[in-house]
Amino acid sequence: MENRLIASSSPHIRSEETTQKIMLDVIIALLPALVASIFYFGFYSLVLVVISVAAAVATEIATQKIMKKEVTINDLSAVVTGILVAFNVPPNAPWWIPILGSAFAIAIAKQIFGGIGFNFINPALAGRAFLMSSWPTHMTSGFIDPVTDAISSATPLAIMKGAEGELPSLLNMFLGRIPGVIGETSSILLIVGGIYLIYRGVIKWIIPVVYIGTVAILALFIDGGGSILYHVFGGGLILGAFFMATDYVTCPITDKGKIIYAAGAGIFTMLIRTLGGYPEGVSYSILLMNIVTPLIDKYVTPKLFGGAKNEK
Amino acid sequence: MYIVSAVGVLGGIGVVCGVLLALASKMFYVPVDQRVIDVRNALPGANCGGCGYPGCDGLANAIASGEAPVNACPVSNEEGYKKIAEIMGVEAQIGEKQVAHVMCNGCESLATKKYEYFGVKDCKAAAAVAGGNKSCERGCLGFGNCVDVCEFDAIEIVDGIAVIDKDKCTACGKCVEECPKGVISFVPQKQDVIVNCENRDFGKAVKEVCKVGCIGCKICEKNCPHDAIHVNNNIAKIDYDKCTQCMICTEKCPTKAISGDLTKRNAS
Amino acid sequence: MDKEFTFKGGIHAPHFKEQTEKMPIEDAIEPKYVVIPLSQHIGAPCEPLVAVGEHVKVGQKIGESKAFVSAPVHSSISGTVKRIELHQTPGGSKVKSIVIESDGLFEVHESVNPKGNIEDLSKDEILGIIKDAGLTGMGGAGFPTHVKLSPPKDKQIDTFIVNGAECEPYLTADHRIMVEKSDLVLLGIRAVMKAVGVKKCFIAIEKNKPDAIEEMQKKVEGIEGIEVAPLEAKYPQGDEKRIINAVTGREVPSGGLPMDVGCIVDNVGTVATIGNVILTGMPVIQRVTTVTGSAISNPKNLYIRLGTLFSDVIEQCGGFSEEPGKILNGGPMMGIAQFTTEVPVIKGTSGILVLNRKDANVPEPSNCIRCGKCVDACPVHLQPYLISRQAILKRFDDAEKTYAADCIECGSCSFICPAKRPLVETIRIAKKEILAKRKKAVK
Amino acid sequence: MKNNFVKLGVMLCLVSAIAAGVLAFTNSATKDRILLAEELASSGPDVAQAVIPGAISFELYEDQALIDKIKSENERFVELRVCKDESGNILGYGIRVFSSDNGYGGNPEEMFLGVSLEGEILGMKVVAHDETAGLGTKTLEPNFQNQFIGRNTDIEIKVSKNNPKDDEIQAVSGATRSSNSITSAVNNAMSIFNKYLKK
Amino acid sequence: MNLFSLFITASVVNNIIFSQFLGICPFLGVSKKIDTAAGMGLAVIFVIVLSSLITYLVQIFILKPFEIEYLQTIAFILIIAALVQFVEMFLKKSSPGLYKALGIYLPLITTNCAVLGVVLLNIQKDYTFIESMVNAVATPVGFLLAIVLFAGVREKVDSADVPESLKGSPIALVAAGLMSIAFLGFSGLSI
Amino acid sequence: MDKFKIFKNGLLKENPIFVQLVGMCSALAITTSAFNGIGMGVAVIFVLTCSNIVISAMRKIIPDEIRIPVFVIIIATFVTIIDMFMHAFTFELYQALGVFIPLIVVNCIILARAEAFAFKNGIVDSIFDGLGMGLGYTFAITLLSSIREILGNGTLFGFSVLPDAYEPMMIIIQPPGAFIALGLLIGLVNYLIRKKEAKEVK
Ligand SMILES: Cc1cc2nc3c(=O)[nH]c(=O)nc-3n(C[C@H](O)[C@H](O)[C@H](O)COP(=O)(O)O)c2cc1C
Ligand SMILES: Cc1cc2nc3c(=O)[nH]c(=O)nc-3n(C[C@H](O)[C@H](O)[C@H](O)COP(=O)(O)O)c2cc1C
Ligand SMILES: Cc1cc2nc3c(=O)[nH]c(=O)nc-3n(C[C@H](O)[C@H](O)[C@H](O)COP(=O)(O)O)c2cc1C
Ligand SMILES: Cc1cc2nc3c(=O)[nH]c(=O)nc-3n(C[C@H](O)[C@H](O)[C@H](O)CO)c2cc1C
Ligand code: SF4
Ligand code: SF4
Ligand code: SF4
Ligand code: SF4
Ligand code: FES
Repeated sequence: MENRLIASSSPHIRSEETTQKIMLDVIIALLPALVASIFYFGFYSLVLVVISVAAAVATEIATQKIMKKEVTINDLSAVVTGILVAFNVPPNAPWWIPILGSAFAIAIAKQIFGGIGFNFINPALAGRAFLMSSWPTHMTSGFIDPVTDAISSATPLAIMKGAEGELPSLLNMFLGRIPGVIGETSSILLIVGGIYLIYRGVIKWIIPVVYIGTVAILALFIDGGGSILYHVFGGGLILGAFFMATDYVTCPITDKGKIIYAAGAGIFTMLIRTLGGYPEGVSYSILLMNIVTPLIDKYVTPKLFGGAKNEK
Repeated sequence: MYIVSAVGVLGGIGVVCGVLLALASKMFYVPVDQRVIDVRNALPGANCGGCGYPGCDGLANAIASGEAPVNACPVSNEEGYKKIAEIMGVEAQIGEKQVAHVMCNGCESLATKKYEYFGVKDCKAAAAVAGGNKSCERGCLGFGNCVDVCEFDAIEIVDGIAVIDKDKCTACGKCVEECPKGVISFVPQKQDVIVNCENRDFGKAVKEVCKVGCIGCKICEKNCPHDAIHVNNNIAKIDYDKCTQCMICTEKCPTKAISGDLTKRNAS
Repeated sequence: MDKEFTFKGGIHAPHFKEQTEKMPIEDAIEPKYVVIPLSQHIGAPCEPLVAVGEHVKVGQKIGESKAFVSAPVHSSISGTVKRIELHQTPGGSKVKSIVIESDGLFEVHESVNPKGNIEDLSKDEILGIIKDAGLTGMGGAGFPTHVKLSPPKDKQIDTFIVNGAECEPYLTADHRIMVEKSDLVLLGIRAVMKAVGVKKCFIAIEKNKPDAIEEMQKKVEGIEGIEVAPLEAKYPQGDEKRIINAVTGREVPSGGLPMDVGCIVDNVGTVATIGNVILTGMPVIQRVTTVTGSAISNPKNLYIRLGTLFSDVIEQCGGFSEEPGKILNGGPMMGIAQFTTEVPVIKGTSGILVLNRKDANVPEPSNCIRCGKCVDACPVHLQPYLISRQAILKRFDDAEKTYAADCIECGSCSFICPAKRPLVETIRIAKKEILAKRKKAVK
Repeated sequence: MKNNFVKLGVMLCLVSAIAAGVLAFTNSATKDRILLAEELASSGPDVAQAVIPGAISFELYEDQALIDKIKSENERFVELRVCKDESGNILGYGIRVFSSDNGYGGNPEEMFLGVSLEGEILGMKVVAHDETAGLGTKTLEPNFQNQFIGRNTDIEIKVSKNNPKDDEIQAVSGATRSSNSITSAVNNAMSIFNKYLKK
Repeated sequence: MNLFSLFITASVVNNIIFSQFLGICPFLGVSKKIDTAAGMGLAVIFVIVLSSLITYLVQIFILKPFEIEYLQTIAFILIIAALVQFVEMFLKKSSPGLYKALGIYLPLITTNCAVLGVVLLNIQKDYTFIESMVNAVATPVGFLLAIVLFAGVREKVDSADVPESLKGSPIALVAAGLMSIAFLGFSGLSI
Repeated sequence: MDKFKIFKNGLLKENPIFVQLVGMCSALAITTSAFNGIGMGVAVIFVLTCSNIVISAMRKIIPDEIRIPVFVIIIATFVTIIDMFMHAFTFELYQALGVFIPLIVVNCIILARAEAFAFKNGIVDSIFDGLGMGLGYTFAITLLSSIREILGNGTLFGFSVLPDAYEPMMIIIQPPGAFIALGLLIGLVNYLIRKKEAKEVK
């Protein structure tokens, strides 16, 4: 027999779904929001996104080469990270900011832990937190107010926290004509992207709904509801809830775990926003819940079919 | 005055602590395994927790109960390890040093395969698919499970066959236990002449699957001057006590199934 | 038919059944010689009852064991015993087998007689007939049927479920049996109900076989206690614990058996064969097998004499249409890959699947992205990604704590994984180690 | 065994005593230097120079009654010093206060504000703070602090993030909290000056 | 400062591990498993509370009156060491269960800076008795929180494909670093 | 030669920070500037060497049962001495190092050396051991603090070393930076050691 038969253990067929297709869906879902940012903040936003992606991919190649591993940029996860890092910087940030953020995200938060799937913390958010602590001035100023086209440092949430400025109108909030980081501007388009992901089965509805719901309920308690819309649409909540808290790698596996995780993130978000040192708490609260995730995964497990065995 | 009060107070605290502890050690005395105490004393006592156990006592307990290896303490040194090993009696090795050896020579080019294996690169997983992809029933599959379990880095896969470094092997037996094909056996460390085959099929069947398998032709048996090699069940086995490593069998074997470095042969 | 039974978990795999689902069962050509393994079941292997050179007839018992958990084997042709030797079987190992050369006459053995009416047979007689006929489960593991039908006294059985799910992609043998041999199925059901003394029977069929549902419904119309239960078409709906759960809502406890919740499950093929044995007296010497796949020229549902070599069967189906990549005994989810076509059809061969090289390819795995799809898919509600990782790291104690031993090796997890992780493949290793360890502990 | 007790106790006592003795000796040798160092760090000439340029001496205010009065009425007040130049001329006061707004680290900052006898701010020196290095600490740099110099104690100072008005100073961007904290301390010191020291 | 706010500050905002760097050795050492980490955390709470109590009294009633505060370090460490050893022996005898759960960690705690650090800081920061007790509870609670979370993360990281050179402590340190980035979210929190 | 080996041991092969991973708190906490690193290092060398000497000298007369308390007292004495001297003469450094000076008492390196070395060896060897280990510690934390100071502040020992355009990466002198920088540094050291070993084998 010249050509031997192939043998392997079962199963012998696999689904069509691949990591690459999933990541591609995420990228597609992020595009509408990107278009909105370009529209509101100008072409430079696109430049930032592109160099951020380039930096993420380059870092992935470099680290994998150095560690003598197979290069896996084809799975597109680095592209997602790159986009999300850029989405987390102000539209007028210096060009090197997203580059360093992406490099940190990929090299330190992801690759040295073994690459995709092994990181315990959301790379893009780790990248943002890294930037935030390293160059806070660049990260807390350089916003653009799409209404006036002026550089400002007052996002709606910062204004609620006492910064000078006038809260944008609700219409503008919905349209996304508000100052903020690149990716968070258009809540509507982010939700459209999120629904696309849910429709495609990439993410489940649980995390976004519970997360946003928790924030809304807490906002209701805090001031009777006047600020709900600002809390929900005025910052990074929608971006975080649909695209960052849902990162498979760093959120709990089970549905029950996801509920705990999302509710926790909601509570931390409001804690930081109302009592903490930052006007915005989404990124830190997701990071905080990321580090709780291993515990959740360990203790919140699916109930075994047929119940647990009595172990002796 | 100044110095007096200092000396007094600290001395006082010292006395109180000393007496309290002495009393406590008597009142709350609990007998402990002598080995734990010995091991504890052989540890550096930094209580740094670097070993992952709760302090030196924790590690001493773990070592004494065999849970932790004797060299688990990152602060201690070779000398310390030896001492603990002595306490634990690990070194108790009698007789000639044995090492593990892979009884298979059927590397990529010499042994045939029955199918293309697509799947987990793991000997046990492969062996579960119709006994593995080697045509030979007893051949080394070369996915290196033994390499993974060897804590002493003694095994390497060379051209699809596991090869054990005699000098590094400590005869812990982990690989022997792991190998799903049962091709690893113990041989004396100094033994050079070994029949590297475990296939018990008839000669023709062996020839079909491997160029260097033992075909049970008995040529070695007939030529051995020391009555040290015998064919039973279609496979030649060497009696290592009788073998003088004259390597006549090595020379005579038609399929070169018997190893032996002729430059090191024992001419006598 | 609007009601739909189902369970939590599972996957919606493509069915691939179009090739054969409309093809009536055909008799296979008569083989020139057959290879009959002495162990085609779970339990003690048989001892040969015949010697080399002896002449045997169709239906003659040629191997038997004294053990209770065992099933005899019969000759499927008439002819001469040529050899008794180790022969490769579809199960993956070499098994002692009887090789018989056909004399082309197909003389039926004297012992083969119709067994009469069910009403006239006692419980024990029915069980005896089933045992003598060598019945073993034709849907899965090949467990001797008479053992299953004789539960210990303390287990009250109240429900009998006929497993017509046939959730494996590609396979249509059970489907065709239900459409074409519904009478035999009904006869078998009545025999089993009487033998076990149950009053309730469900014929559980996946909804992707509407004609089978219709046919069976027509047959049981008006018969008290027998009902058709349409199932959601989803894999592994046919697994007995899942089918019990879907139909009755009961959960077989972890490590338990169907009888622990008062159920017995039998494959339709098994049941139809029981019917056939009662009706004609012919023991298990033939079975319906689906021969299909991307590299088979003419896919068919064949009624094959046991012991016929795969190569003969494939030849009858027009041979390979292109270079074969993989040949499976069974379906693509649970089937066992063969490295040669020189293996016999046995009682458990529900399908012969020949995939071309493209379909046979196993994609390269990448890192688990923790998407959780395997957890959602696992019908046992395990966490395959975790157990697999523990298995790879050889942390078998941890794997035991995460219930690796409960895995039914259905393969849903590996199928669904977007990272193409070899999940069951590795979990299987852990399972083996754990079972070996438990065995050791018992000793 | 009993013997052992005594032996161990005595041994431990002895070692402790020796240690105590050694330390007592060292302490007596370094005590004064330590006090001096502390003094220099909190109110040495360097500090005086920073609080009011040109000052070289920095003495505690003599009127203990007034000090006690301020202390009892204002809990953020710490101490009051008089700054003199080489020739002994009084240049102004150094008022040491806590801030009323906490800094970024969650604690109040502590500082000297230098005010001339006429009520003009001459300088300042933060002596204790908890701010982030490189960010909050920018408020300790002249760039920020010079904004206060020359202002009069009459007008309370406010903080603005951009485009400060006359009564406002520009916050360090990204460190508004620290800026606020320092400003509140300055305001505290000014109010003390206005209330008790202004002629 | 109100006590609740002190508690939050001492436990999470100025977390003993992630921002004060005390007790890093046991944090790195005893965090391979969640259970052991929790045991260690509880033992640390116990020891710190007890030592804070005693050292506070010693400071107020002995060292201060005699004006020998410079003997603080040496006196405190002696007391802590003796106390821990005493408690260990006591537990071993009187409550083997508790000893198994907590006692085995005790010797490890003597030589870690968390205990001495907290008692010294209590004195240095001029806390009142109540404040120092709150601090003495809150700080090790922060330790417990940190070490248990860290153990969870480590169990995950331990099964990851980490490059050979980074395996073990290096990757644990980086992981701790990323966790402390997340904890920065609490900075500036004022309740 | 032998003495030199003992000395060298602490510098590299058994470096307390890189290899033994003891005394991590100070290594993380005070390494925000190179100057702190050196200062802390000197303090540790002093304590380590002195306590090694005394313990080694007294090893014959210290009863086994109370050796730990005695070690602790001896160590604490030297720590308090250096504490007082630093307080008196290097006030700024004293403030920067803060509570970590008294905490040298509980730095595992010192007790570990007392137990593992000084209690079992002669005075001269103990001196070398103390110096070696102390220098190893100093080397490690100075390296770490230099890296942190350069990246996080753009300076080294207070002197500007990077161009003005460089905007300091402040996280590196904050707590996360300490963990990450030390982790990567140890990883690098591991890598170099492994590479060297691999070479030696060949
Ligand atoms: C994953 C899985 C899928 C199965 N699918 C089927 C099936 O589709 N049809 C079937 O009859 N048996 C199926 N079985 C086997 C059944 O669990 C059970 O063994 C069988 O129905 C019992 O009948 P038997 O003893 O007559 O074979 C499956 C088993 C497993 C583990
Ligand atoms: C070791 C073993 C023992 C079994 N014992 C019984 C039994 O006592 N009673 C019974 O009804 N079925 C018994 N079974 C049959 C199982 O219930 C089941 O039908 C069989 O394993 C085939 O299931 P599958 O095809 O789903 O894998 C046993 C099976 C095995 C493997
Ligand atoms: C790591 C870090 C440290 C910070 N340190 C300080 C600080 O010391 N002082 C301060 O006022 N703000 C500090 N901030 C900034 C505030 O949290 C926040 O950005 C500020 O209150 C709002 O920005 P603004 O100053 O432009 O209004 C810090 C931020 C980060 C990320
Ligand atoms: C639904 C979804 C959300 C994702 N969110 C993130 C994210 O927030 N940050 C990120 O770095 N990568 C994200 N990724 C990409 C990828 O999963 C991530 O880089 C992994 O953490 C790398 O191991 C996301 C991927 C998916 C499928
Ligand atoms: S010797 Fe055994 S375990 Fe090792 S590679 Fe060969 S088959 Fe695998
Ligand atoms: S596993 Fe043990 S017996 Fe096998 S080669 Fe390694 S050291 Fe030798
Ligand atoms: S389906 Fe695959 S990628 Fe998803 S969690 Fe399971 S193993 Fe991981
Ligand atoms: S193979 Fe096992 S683990 Fe995977 S889905 Fe099936 S039962 Fe679950
Ligand atoms: S140095 Fe702090 S615990 Fe070891």
